Amino acid sequence: MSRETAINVVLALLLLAVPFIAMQLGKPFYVTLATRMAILGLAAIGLNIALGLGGLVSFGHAAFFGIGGYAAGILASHAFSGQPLDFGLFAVPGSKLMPVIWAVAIVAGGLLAAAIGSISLRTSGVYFIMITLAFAQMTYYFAISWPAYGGEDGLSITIRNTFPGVNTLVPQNYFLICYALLVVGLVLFALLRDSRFGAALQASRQNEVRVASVGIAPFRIKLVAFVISGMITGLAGALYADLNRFVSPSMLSWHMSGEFIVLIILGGVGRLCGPLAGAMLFVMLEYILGGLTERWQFFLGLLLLGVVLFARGGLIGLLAGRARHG
Amino acid sequence: EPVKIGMITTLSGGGAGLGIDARDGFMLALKNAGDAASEIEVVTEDDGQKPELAVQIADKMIQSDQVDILTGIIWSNLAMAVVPSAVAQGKFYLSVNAGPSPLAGSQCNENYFNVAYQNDNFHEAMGQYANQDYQKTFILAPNYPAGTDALTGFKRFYKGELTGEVYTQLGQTDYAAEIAQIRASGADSVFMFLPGGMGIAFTKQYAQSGVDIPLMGPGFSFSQDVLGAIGDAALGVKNSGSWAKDLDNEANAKFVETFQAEYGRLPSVYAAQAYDTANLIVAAAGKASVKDADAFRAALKEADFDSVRGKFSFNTNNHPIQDIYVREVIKEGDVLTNKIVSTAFTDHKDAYAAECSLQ
Amino acid sequence: MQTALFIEQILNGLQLGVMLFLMAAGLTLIFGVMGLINLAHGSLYMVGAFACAAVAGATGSFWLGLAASLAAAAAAGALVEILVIRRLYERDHLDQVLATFALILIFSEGTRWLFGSFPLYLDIPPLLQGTVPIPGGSRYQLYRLAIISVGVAVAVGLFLLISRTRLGMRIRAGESDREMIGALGVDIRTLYTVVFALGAALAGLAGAMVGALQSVQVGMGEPVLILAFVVIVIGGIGSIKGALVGALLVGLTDTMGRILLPQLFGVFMDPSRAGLVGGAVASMLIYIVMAVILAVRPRGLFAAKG
Amino acid sequence: MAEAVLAIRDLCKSFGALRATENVSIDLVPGEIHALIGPNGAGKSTLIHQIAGTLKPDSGEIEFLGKPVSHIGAAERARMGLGRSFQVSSLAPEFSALRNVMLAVQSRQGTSFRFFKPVMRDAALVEPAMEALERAGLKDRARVPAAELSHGERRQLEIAIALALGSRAFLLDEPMAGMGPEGSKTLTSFLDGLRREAPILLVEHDMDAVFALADRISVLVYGRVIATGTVEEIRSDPEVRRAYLGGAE
Amino acid sequence: MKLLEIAGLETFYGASQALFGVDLDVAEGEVVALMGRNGMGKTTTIRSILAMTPARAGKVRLGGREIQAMRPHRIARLGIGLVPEGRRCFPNLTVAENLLAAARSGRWNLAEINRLFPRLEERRDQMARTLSGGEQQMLAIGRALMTNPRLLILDEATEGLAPVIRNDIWAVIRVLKAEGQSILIVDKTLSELLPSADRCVVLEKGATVWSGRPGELTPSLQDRYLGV
Ligand SMILES: Nc1ncnc2c1ncn2[C@@H]1O[C@H](COP(=O)(O)OP(=O)(O)OP(=O)(O)O)[C@@H](O)[C@H]1O
Ligand SMILES: Nc1ncnc2c1ncn2[C@@H]1O[C@H](COP(=O)(O)OP(=O)(O)OP(=O)(O)O)[C@@H](O)[C@H]1O
Ligand SMILES: [Mg+2]
Ligand SMILES: [Mg+2]
Repeated sequence: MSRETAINVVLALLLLAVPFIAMQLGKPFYVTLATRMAILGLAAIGLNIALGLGGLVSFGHAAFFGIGGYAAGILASHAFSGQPLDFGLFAVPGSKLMPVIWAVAIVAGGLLAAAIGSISLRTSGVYFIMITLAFAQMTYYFAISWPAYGGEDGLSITIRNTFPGVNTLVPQNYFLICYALLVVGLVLFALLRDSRFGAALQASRQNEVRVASVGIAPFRIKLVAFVISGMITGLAGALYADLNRFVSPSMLSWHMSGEFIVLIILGGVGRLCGPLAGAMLFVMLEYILGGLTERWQFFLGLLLLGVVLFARGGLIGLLAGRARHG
Repeated sequence: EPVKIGMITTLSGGGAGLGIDARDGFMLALKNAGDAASEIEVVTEDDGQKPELAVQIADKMIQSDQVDILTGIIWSNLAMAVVPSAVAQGKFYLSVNAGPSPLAGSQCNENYFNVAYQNDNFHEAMGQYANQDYQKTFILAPNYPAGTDALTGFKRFYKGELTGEVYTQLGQTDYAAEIAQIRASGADSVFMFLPGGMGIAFTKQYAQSGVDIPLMGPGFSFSQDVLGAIGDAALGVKNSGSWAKDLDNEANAKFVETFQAEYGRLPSVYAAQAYDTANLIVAAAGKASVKDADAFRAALKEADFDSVRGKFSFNTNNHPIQDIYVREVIKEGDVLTNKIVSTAFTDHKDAYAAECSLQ
Repeated sequence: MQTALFIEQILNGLQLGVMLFLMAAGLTLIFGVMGLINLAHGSLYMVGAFACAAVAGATGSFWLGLAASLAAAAAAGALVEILVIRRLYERDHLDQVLATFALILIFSEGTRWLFGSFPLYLDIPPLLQGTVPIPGGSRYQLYRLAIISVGVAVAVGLFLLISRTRLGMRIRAGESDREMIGALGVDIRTLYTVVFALGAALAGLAGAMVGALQSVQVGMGEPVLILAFVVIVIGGIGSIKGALVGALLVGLTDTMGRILLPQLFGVFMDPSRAGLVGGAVASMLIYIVMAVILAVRPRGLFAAKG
Repeated sequence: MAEAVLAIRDLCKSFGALRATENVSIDLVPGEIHALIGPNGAGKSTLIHQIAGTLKPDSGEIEFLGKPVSHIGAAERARMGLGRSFQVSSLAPEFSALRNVMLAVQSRQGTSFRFFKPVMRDAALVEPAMEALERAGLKDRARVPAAELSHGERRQLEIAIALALGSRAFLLDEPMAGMGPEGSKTLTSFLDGLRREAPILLVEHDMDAVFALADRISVLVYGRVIATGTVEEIRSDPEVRRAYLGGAE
Repeated sequence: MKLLEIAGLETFYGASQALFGVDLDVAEGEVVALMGRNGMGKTTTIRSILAMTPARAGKVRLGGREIQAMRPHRIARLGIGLVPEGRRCFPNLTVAENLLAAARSGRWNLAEINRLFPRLEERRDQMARTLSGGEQQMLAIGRALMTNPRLLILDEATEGLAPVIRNDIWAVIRVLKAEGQSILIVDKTLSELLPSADRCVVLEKGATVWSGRPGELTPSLQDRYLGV
């Protein structure tokens, strides 16, 4: 087992252990924190496919996160009110079933990513950063001023959605669901990274001209990666909505997109467990510092600065050294 | 009987001023209550004005700190994120400021008490007041639910003509274009609802532009915390509020005096509302144990405390029945503050109580 | 719309554009020329506004405040460059993103620590108060005209600095190959500190001037920062000319969109609804414009081809 | 003469007022090395770019394997078997030499849209790639990241990639540049053998190599072909001597 | 008087050592050829002289002054002009700007460079990134000369040039030499290099293994060290 693999396993086990330790210590709230880590980690894994492997620095992933969240919120609210969603030509009923909601969130995230990606991928570098931001901002302002689902006030899911055979209201159960999806995300990322597709994607990041000159069209590779990325982040959005039992435009805001990027850099760009490590560290810092002082953002800033300056390659980079590509 | 209160409010970032005022007012009330509050414990946390963070803190306070009562949220969108699930878990929530319409109407809850106002109230009061002097009003607010609610509230009571109804962008800081529109509209008055920095920017620019059509707004835009930043531009503006520093009652006199002594500044409406909230809790805790939810709820509902607003009681939907005043910004020495000039409503109730299932 | 109002709105659009330009100019200078993504640029804007408000409040002179804002922002910029940014030039853009994000947190909370949580007061200096007549019969605020002229002066100055002076050449040379320009005998390190401080001072100047129009408060830099990024991306990164054109385009689009869209929707909706829908589309408008421009010209309007 | 693998007819390209390619017609027949020489800035790289599809000509026709390719993109031309090396090495720097070559193998085998099978354990990819590396003399350096290869080794890697693509024709832009005498010798004999697999359009300033290898030489000056012929014809062409070779050769 | 003196230079790239003890000196007015096969450390030596990759051990003196602890721009200003491997022109500057960006006053100025390379004059307002390879090479030489250096360092300055131009550049080098310019030169074209140099220094595996006059570099030595 390489050093990095060992660290990854430890990280994953650590997260899994949190809820059990928390219950032992009588701190049930830590289960919620761990769930939050898992979900943000999953969202960032989605981004890591685009950003880490493909070099596509999307500053608009909040759009996919948010659309996943709204998928959950809207379906749940229609299920709650009993009114079907009206698409003009046809109507579909709402749903409180997580698998259904997830499927819708994944499809919605993917479709939105396909639309945004097919325009944004014409640009590159900083222009790409900004055009993805622009699209996310459009969805953000749309959500804010769209009264049907609460606008800026958001939409609450009074009771968490259900999963067949599991009582999702128990925090540990919901954690396990999210954790399982996180693991699926990690496995998917690892497979993707080492596959032919992953090779083409990573090569496109390093040298697009080279990729084209061996006969692989980089645009299609990147678009597919972007769509997969949007699907995973969309799924995470649905989970997040259920964790908070609430969706609002702030899930779509640029702060959210920025936070995903921060998570990845903090953990290690392009590394399998980078997003997870970043999410765990960030949520922990936010929680601990927030409890210590009202000026916690100041100290969070200092800590983040310390990480950038002194831990190149993020947390995983610090612990496991530089990445190597076979 | 110990009572544990979780206070979630905004203590960092741009909106911190409001949260700090609310916290300070709340704490001052407990201090002034002396022994009566000796068994009340408060945990305070900063929500950074982010709904997700507020939810997380609420979860933590409920699950780990095992608080009995939650309070402190300033913003409607954060309240919407926290309140429904908190009360669904059987906790009490007492609002020190936000009063979004769903929580007054369709989503009202027996454990949710709003000690401040329903969001529309101040706007309704301004609409009512405008009827006295004006026939052609230009109204504007940001394009989000609180903004549309505000203008709806204003229109609910205003009988004159509207020369313009403009929805600006949330977070907008430059209003030159809207001011030009106002100038050209032929209005005899302007009503605006622009919270926080938006209101400061608008009011300054409005005064600088030399347009001399009278300006009206809800009290938030001219409360003590922002008047300093607006400066003389605010002088003479009429605004509505359920409270002003010069309200003549004993509780208020004590509040204003002790607040100034304790913190070295004048209190704002947020501080006043939080002060009342704390006093309400103290009063209820004196009558019933918080562990006995039904009894405690009944005690809260009595609202048997000395409000700095004078008389105060709860409507069926647990929202205030109170007087709403029209205030004018004046200068006392070189400090800007508000003075009550008339009463817009007496014993005003909100418009949503009928939709609420509580009776 | 009457002509007078129309002219006034055009001026408003220009003025908003120039305001954005002042912010964008520093950003594009640092961002395009030094290849650095500086998210903390908005914080320097805030520093400028706070310095101006504090000094103007203490001395009663806006002009002293203005000088203080330039000094404070430049000093903060130089400090940040020396302590943090300098170590990041050779790094990935992403490290710069994280570091400057951290700086935002530090600046915002630090400012609140120093100045408290309540917005500060800053007003237009007496010299620039009042209005002047404009064509069409209406009057326009003197201060806003002053902002327009300062913006134009800064634009011309920067353009000449970058394209005509040896300093400008060295800055651009260093952007593409820092090591090489150093090996030719240019002290690029000091040069970059100076450029960063200059960009910061411009942001500070913008903050101070705009501070007199709006509320001087923590977090005031963030919305402008995003708009400034939009501006420089539309214009083409690194191009002062692009920043100016982009800023004016954004300023005019935003202003005219806010005014005209509700009227447009008013043709087939009741006014209240038209206001809502029009307002909603107006808030998305500049992003739509940006997306369209980038879809057609992926490197902005004036990017150096390459 | 055999049917041309690659045929270029009346190609034109201008950059503003500058005519970088002017009515250029060149062809490449099986088994030959066709050298393209000319002064700096004559438009050789520009021509290669147009043939490879990374630059769009203003007018003219390019035919590859008997099919017109002017309208299709660079990636597709590469898949048809048009291999190229760059004047300045262009590689995926973080990937090892092996993975750089594997990318070409994967493209040649068809789809890149396979998401699950790990490439490093895919013999169908690794083996042909190793073979190409070996032929290019880079087998020992297979696991070294491209960024850490020396200048000469990168040139070899470019060749290996073109080999792995199973190219039907090679476009090589100054493959000898930066190689020492030893490296040049090895590469010369390697290219000598390579022409039997696929013809080569060779841009090169190293006249020793050109004269040793070329079956035909075309001379490009100011975007125009001023002469095409055998080594002897070109060597003795006074116009070429003046414009390009100068006193020495 | 020695202009440049190098003794026992050892340089690392990260953890891997590239130089293991390079000794070299250049006298005032001398042309020294630095030779060796691919990857033997020629470029690294040059980078270490300018502290672009600072040496970990050894001494570098320029005009008697120790410079190995200085930063690159200080060393350059003491009088070293570099034509780097791979040209490295500033792509977003025009030809003229490339020449002017780091110019210092002296014999070489814009007019002189234009006389030397008329092609650059024709292209003066074109962005360097659109120049052909050979044009860029001329620009890199011109740029180094514009700093009016005491010591000119040329790393593969004739790579990728057409024979005519190459001849021109060698002619320029000979002119410079005749004018007394000190030069340290790395090049693959032995037929031109050997006649132009006063002395040769040969590197192998990052260390100086031979030095002497060009005439002494016999065919057998050439075969051994350079693979000719
Ligand atoms: N994008 C461009 N814009 C303007 N001019 C260009 C551009 N690309 C190339 N040129 C010009 O076209 C001419 C031909 O360039 P090209 O690179 O094809 O030359 P070359 O024959 O390969 O030269 P070398 O042997 O030096 O590499 C040069 O004068 C160059 O300056
Ligand atoms: N950036 C780098 N990182 C790691 N190793 C390097 C780097 N640059 C050069 N090397 C190694 O250092 C050694 C010396 O390289 P150098 O470039 O000095 O050789 P050179 O003599 O100039 O060769 P060439 O004739 O090919 O230019 C080589 O083994 C090379 O692989
Ligand atoms: Mg070329
Ligand atoms: Mg070298």
